[in-house]
Amino acid sequence: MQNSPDPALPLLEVRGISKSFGAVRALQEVDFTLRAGEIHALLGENGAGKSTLIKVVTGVFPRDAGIVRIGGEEVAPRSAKAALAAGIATVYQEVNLLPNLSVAQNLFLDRQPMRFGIVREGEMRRRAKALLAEFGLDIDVAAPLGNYSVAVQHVTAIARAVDLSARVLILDEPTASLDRHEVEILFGIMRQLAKRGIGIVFVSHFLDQVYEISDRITVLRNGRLVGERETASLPRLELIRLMLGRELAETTSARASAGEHKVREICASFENYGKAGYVAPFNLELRHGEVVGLAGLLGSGRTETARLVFGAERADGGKARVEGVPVRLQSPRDGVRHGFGYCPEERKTDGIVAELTVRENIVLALQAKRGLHRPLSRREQDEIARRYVKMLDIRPPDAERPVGLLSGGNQQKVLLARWLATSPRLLVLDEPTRGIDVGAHAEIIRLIRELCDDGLSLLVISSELDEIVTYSDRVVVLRDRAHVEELAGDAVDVGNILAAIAADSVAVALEAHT
Amino acid sequence: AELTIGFSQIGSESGWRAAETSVSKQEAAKRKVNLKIADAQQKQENQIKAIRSFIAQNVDAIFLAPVVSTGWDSVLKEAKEAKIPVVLLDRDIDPSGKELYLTAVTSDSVHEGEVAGDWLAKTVGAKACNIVELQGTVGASVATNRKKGFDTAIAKHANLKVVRSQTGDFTRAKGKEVMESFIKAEGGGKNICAVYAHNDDMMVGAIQAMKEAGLKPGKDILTVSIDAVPDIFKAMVAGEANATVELTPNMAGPALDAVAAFKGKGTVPPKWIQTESKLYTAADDPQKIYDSKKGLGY
Amino acid sequence: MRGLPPALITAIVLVAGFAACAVQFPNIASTRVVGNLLTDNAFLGIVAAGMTFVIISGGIDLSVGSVIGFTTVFVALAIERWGMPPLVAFVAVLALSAAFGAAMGAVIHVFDLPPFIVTLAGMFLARGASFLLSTESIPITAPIYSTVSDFALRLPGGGRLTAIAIIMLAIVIGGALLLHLTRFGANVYALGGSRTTASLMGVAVGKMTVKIYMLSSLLAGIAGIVFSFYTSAGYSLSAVGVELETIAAVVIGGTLLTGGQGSVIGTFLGVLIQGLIQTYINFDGTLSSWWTKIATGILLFAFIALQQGLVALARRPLAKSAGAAT
Amino acid sequence: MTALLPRRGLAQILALIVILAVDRVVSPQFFDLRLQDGRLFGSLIDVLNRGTPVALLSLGMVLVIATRGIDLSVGAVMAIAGAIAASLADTHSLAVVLAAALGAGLICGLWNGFLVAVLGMQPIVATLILMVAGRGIAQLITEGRIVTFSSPDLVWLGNGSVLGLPVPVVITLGMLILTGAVVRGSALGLLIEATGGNARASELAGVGTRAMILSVYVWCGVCAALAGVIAAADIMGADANNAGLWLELDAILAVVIGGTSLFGGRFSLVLAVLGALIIQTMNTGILLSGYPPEFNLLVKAVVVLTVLLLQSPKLTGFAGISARLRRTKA
Ligand SMILES: Nc1ncnc2c1ncn2[C@@H]1O[C@H](COP(=O)(O)OP(=O)(O)OP(=O)(O)O)[C@@H](O)[C@H]1O
Ligand SMILES: Nc1ncnc2c1ncn2[C@@H]1O[C@H](COP(=O)(O)OP(=O)(O)OP(=O)(O)O)[C@@H](O)[C@H]1O
Ligand SMILES: [Mg+2]
Ligand SMILES: [Mg+2]
Repeated sequence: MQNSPDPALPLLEVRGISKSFGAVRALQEVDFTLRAGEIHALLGENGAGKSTLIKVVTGVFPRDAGIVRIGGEEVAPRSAKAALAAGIATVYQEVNLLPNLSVAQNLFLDRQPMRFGIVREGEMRRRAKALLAEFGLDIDVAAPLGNYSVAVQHVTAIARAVDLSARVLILDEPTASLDRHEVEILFGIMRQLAKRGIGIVFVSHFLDQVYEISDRITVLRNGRLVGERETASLPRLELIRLMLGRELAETTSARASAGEHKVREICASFENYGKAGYVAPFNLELRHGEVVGLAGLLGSGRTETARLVFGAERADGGKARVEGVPVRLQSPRDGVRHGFGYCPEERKTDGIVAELTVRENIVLALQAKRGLHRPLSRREQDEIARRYVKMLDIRPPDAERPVGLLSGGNQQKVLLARWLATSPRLLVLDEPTRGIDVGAHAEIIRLIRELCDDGLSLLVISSELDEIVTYSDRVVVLRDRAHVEELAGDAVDVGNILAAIAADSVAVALEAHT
Repeated sequence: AELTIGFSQIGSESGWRAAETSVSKQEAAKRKVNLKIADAQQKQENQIKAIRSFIAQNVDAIFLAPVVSTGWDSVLKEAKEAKIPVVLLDRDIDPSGKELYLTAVTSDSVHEGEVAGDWLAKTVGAKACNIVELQGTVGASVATNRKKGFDTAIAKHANLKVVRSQTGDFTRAKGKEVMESFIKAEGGGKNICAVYAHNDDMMVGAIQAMKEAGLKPGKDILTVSIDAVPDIFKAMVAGEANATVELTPNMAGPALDAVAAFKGKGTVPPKWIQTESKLYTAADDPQKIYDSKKGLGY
Repeated sequence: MRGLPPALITAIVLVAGFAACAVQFPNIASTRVVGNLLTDNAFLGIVAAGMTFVIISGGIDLSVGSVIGFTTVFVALAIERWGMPPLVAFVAVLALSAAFGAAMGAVIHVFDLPPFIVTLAGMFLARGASFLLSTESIPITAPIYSTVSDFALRLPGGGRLTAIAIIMLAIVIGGALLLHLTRFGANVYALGGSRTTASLMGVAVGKMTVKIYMLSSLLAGIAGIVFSFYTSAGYSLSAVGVELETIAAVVIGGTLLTGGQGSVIGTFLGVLIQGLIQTYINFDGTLSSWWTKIATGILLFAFIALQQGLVALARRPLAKSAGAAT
Repeated sequence: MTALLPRRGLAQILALIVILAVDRVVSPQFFDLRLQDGRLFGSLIDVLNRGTPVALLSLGMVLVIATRGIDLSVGAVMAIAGAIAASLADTHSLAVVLAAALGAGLICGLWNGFLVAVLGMQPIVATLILMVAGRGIAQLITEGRIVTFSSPDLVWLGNGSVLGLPVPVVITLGMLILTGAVVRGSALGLLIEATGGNARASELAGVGTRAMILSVYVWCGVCAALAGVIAAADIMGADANNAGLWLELDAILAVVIGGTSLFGGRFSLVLAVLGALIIQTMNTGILLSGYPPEFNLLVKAVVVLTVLLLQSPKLTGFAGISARLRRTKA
């Protein structure tokens, strides 16, 4: 803050913004002020209106009322391009880059280095490489972006926005799919930018990160502004109360008493299961009433393991058994038939059917499982939808809304509901809490435990080691697409996991020394 | 040696066209000529491609049934350079290309329209007569010419008037549909005295439409059309059609003879071998004609 | 697909097909036939180049065949009846067709309507307009026409590289450069990836849409002029159904109809494959009308299936080598 | 049953009314109806009757499009089915004729579905193959001629009447109800919409997307075959070269006018059929108007654009109305 050039003058000033979608009032007279050189966290529950506020400010959505000033001057951008021109660079919540273009093209789209009307491809790649290097990423920038994981895509999106060197940088949940290391790099860069006098808006559901990086906090609830505070003077519990409008029964700290050495029955087991070029053969036992966590760095093969287990990918060797009976898992249908469920990490492309309603999305897997001839009646569908909307607190509680119109976190809950509705025996969750607010986060973890108590077997992938440690009975650590270690009982803690993940790099480092 | 002749046929868009193709094959077989037929699927580009590939194969002569009258100059020049004689079948091309082909075996489609018009004028006499016209495909030269000829013929008779004219795309289905709406638009058909169709197929469809509307084609409403395909004779036998103007499917016969004479003795044929546009009415023993035409591949 | 670019696969398919045809009809392997292939498909190559841009951007343009028809009629009338100098007529008709394309693009963008249907209406409109101009075919006798159609570079072996073939090759090369080397080209791919995302990334989606359809119609106009050179005439029914042939050529050339991927060179190869199918059938010369259609269908299937097979093959070794590494 | 009811069909209904009104202006006797030989007779009946082939095609097409596909071969399939029906009509019973013709349509649909769902070809080229070859097959059956028949049973299918309505109209209505019952009575509709909306996600949710895709092409083939039989029965002959020519475009147009997106997802059977009626109402109007045929295409272009603009969400008037409607429903 002390570095900001002119703290008196707000860089970005938003006054009385309102926005409705049909009957939904997403924003009501929201004010927001961003000073030059500050990092300002924008917080709120899922569906509170954070992304909408951002989109209204950057002209993606037309606003119903209110004004936006940049450097004291009133602006009314009517497209993202106009917002860019006005000095606002944005990373929107869902990765908004083009998977079919190369990484370099994505970074420099519409501002490629040119000579005589021709794009200087070599120069562009060189600059792209340099830019990504700042973020600790060393990849082939000529390859299509779609070849890379969400994390890489997210970093690319951030790098692009940062490189636009605007006066205002808006980051909507940039850290949702990043691991610790990458988050550190990002924060380093954010601090540098802030020093240069750039104002940064930061949205996140990770409160630790918020306290680590932000100078001030603005909280939205149900589309209304509920407070703007200095981060330093806002205790954590107070912040949560502001966001939720109630106290949170904070119970997510201690590990559940999972280690009671009760011998549980095996639900599914995999022996020498693997696929060449995908993930190395592994052994895995999943028991009823038990949570197995998969930990590892980005690209370590966690998603791949999950897909093999569920049947979304065919193994080329090894055996799978369900309740002791050998089975073939050739397709998701097989998985579903055996009572498996799978919440994929990329909810936009692999999860939701945006155009269909919340109700239809929730009943989809159940219906597919029952088959064509036994359609769920509309009454049953309504009933199921109502139950899960209530149970997971999906907002707005309108089962007839197209799911694509829900906020990101609420979409994630719909996906969870889809699989719970099938009463599975094994549920594979790939980053289930990504983009989910504190309240719902606690709720989901509580739910995972409850499900376990009911005998469900869970395989959970999460980049948040604290979280994994909280609910896992066992943790499998992956590295370079192979299962390298399995921790159980008291061995399950963050330190051990980190050690297992890092073992390799330590070894490599040692090798390099000798 | 046996002659090899390449024939660029338009397509098989109608029964008449199919008959022309099969009659051509028969005529070629009769004369022991090796006839290569390339079907252009109604596209000029394909015809040009076909002619080029005939040239590349060095055939002895090329028959061309041009889909449109213009646009043949450069490809026919190539044929001329390669010293391959070209004979036009069924349709003529633009006058500027006269020296590019050996001869044209065609009927005169303007004349066909005139024959049809004259017959109608004669049959109606001095009585006032509202005519509805089923045109061929918009833009097709045959349609334009048959309309032109018919219009010329009836222009001389103030009592004859074309009250409605729509395209039936030369097909039965469209002929029927268009006729249905003509009937609706003209007081249930009471105001219509005659139908003129640019081909028999449309007329066959129109006859069905009239019957379904409770009218008696051939009696309440006169019919005259062109082509003389077998089915129109069937209708004549049933008293449901009055007249048709023949377009013979045997264009290849005279053409083959002309080429043989030219190749053999160097006889240069006349520039235009016109086929007869003969009028058939119920007085011409339609049953017999039907039987004789039935096997020709219509 | 990562290993071999789709255009290369199309090239392999073309060469294999050509070799197979040449085995059966040795005459096919001559510069004459190759020259003919280029000349006869010149107009198709030109429209297909434009269509490639449209399809990569995630759209489709059904109006191109009608625009060709309209252009030939307009040019013929302008030169023969209205006494315009040919070059003036060309400029006029190109301006008209470009404006027509721009209008379609604008309607698509502003009213958020599906391109398939907007350009279908465009197809009716352009064809209808050419009927209004003239339903008869009009021969063009201007001297420039005979000059251009007589011009040809002789190839060794009796083949001819005609003026229109040269125009087509130039446009294909120009199109490829435009698509791969310019900002415009990158934006075309961006639109095909996702319109909303492209717009969020700051691409002026509306302007791009207008420009892309304008380009397509402009090239269709040029194709129309080439067609009028090809036939020395203007005719309202010319190039009926060409839109589907064009789309097939583009897709055979490895462009995804869903947008975002493809190349002009691939399209050019796709056009040649279609020309080769036609040539083969003409050389055979024994096929009846119906067998011609069936054979065209079978060959089309064979080429596409071969291509799909190659694509699958191209993917596999990659997985294997990656597997070997672990 | 949601999508069976024209919940969002206001724009389409309005368009139909406007076009009907225009038809009334160009042809004052447009609404006249009379009974003749036990069947209704008048332009309105013509609209229904002539609209049947496209309406039937659009019933299959709308499902294909809902899965993000397209079927260009329907016109050719019509020709094949018509050719088969016509060549068997005078020697076999109606049941055999129908079985053979519809069976052929089913095989054509299987072929298309195989190419798209199993070989993974892009639908537009996959079906282009049959569009080209299919007409050839039809002509092969008829040997290029128009095969006529006189079997009264088959002729009745084209020209008969039930309760005053032409048989083709009754058949189409029956097919609409049947399709609706199958699609909305089972889970098919939901699964098709899910497949079209996001195939990857649906597959992961356990939906057999391949089976969905295969089945819609099969149904599309059957519908096209039925349309082909009716078209042949109508003119008492099979015209392989012209039957169904370019009707695929009309069918697609009908589906889009019916509000189904070419990018798949939500569909409505009723509105697709309504789209077919809108097209036919326009065509019949053109025929009745007495304008020279050179104008046909221009009129068609203008009408199509107008109807689409009416539906455009960007046109405020309409957005307002439909939004208000939705709100009252909610
Ligand atoms: N395009 C849209 N149409 C209709 N409603 C929308 C649209 N976009 C958002 N909404 C609604 O507006 C509200 C605010 O959503 P928004 O995406 O801004 O939430 P958020 O605070 O970003 O939540 P999250 O943390 O889950 O991302 C939600 O109720 C959502 O359903
Ligand atoms: N840092 C990276 N650099 C290069 N490629 C990467 C990187 N991270 C991931 N990838 C690639 O992205 C693809 C997807 O990664 P994958 O889904 O296997 O990661 P993961 O272990 O599931 O991690 P997460 O679920 O956290 O994303 C893989 O092809 C991988 O090679
Ligand atoms: Mg959000
Ligand atoms: Mg992953």
